[in-house]
Amino acid sequence: MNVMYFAWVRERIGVPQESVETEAATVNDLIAELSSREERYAAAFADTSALRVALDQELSDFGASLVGVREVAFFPPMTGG
Amino acid sequence: MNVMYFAWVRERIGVPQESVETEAATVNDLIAELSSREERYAAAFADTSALRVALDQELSDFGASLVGVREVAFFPPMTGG
Amino acid sequence: MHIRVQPEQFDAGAELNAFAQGRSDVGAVVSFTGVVRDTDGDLREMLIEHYPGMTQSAITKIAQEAVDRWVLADCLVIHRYGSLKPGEPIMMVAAAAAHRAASFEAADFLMDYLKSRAPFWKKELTSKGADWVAAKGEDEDALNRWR
Amino acid sequence: MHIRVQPEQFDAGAELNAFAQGRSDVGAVVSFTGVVRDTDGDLREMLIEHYPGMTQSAITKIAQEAVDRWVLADCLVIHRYGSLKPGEPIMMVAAAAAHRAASFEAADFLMDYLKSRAPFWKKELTSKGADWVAAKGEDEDALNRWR
Repeated sequence: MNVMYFAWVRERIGVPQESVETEAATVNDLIAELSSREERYAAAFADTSALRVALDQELSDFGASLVGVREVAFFPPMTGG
Repeated sequence: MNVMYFAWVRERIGVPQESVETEAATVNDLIAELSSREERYAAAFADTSALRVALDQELSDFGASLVGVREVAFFPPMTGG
Repeated sequence: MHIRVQPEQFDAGAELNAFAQGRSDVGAVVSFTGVVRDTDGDLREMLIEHYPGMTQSAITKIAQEAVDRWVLADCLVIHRYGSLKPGEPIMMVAAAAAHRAASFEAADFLMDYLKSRAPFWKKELTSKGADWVAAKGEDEDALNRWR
Repeated sequence: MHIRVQPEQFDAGAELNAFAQGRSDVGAVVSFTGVVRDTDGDLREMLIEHYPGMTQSAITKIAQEAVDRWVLADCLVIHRYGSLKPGEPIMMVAAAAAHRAASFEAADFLMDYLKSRAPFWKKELTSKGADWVAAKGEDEDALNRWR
């Protein structure tokens, strides 16, 4: 699964994207798994209310299933316009 | 007193402006006086709900006093923009 | 505040670019351009009459109210009169502010008031003859949004 | 529908002029231009990051909703990414319709959704360092106007 990070999430985790081997069933499970691996993930994911997630390039939510998903992206609320 | 007419009011009365000698106290009085003079005025002023009036280049109303007024303009509702 | 009443064509894009340039407090610019529409394909000409003595002062009053109410950095109003062809710009407004809400609301306000309170009258010439454009009740109603 | 996501500067006036030309059903064009603001006089650069795989499709979805909902003749969205200087345009939208209410509402809607639903993130570089621009609660609230 391709996992991408943008803006300060990217800076905190230190890479723009990475390939992750996981059996996580939901976005929340993936966050828990990554956070348990290394402190930089735990720091980035500490407050999910300050985060947004997209699954295969569509905005989604943290309870969503990862079945069939190829790309997960984490980022702060958007500030375009 | 200078009296001006715009759009279809001008067309119905037949002149864009004219000098009018009058003792009319209000706009309504002026309308009554002009309407009694000639049919073209009566036709133009028949339905004042379809008209607007400006006194010295400020929108006003038909009950307004003409004391000190130098220019009266009659026209249909504006359609700019 | 920039206000122009003129018979000549104008270039809306060039006006937009020239407007509110070089001001560091401007983050948002909204423009509106009104265009001579010819939905039925039968419009030959639009004639716009105005009340020269009143036009500039009426527009200035409306624009000043917008600037005061939304703390605009600047605003622009251009309105033509005379003979216009289908597809030509009739008028434009622009409002520049720090943030988008103010620029949108101010431009919308300017349009509502110019439509019903600036002394212009439109006449359309088609193959069927010449007709004065009638004011719409909804245009007068639109003013209630700002009271 | 015209949608462009690009690092290059663009000319808002030229884009406005090119947009919705030659359509006899267009009577009203509203444009919004977002500009890099430098109120404190201390901004060196604005960096805009985006999510390339998602940006075009997210904007297309928003623009299509505007076109359907307000029966627009056309709409335009341009958004930059990369390094921008104070005073430069960040993005613009334009909406063309028969009447002014539709063009105003559609442009306002486009801005509200682009602000909170298109994957862009702004970072400001000043003499004090680099800071990601925080989303405002009011930007999320603004979306409720359209539900």
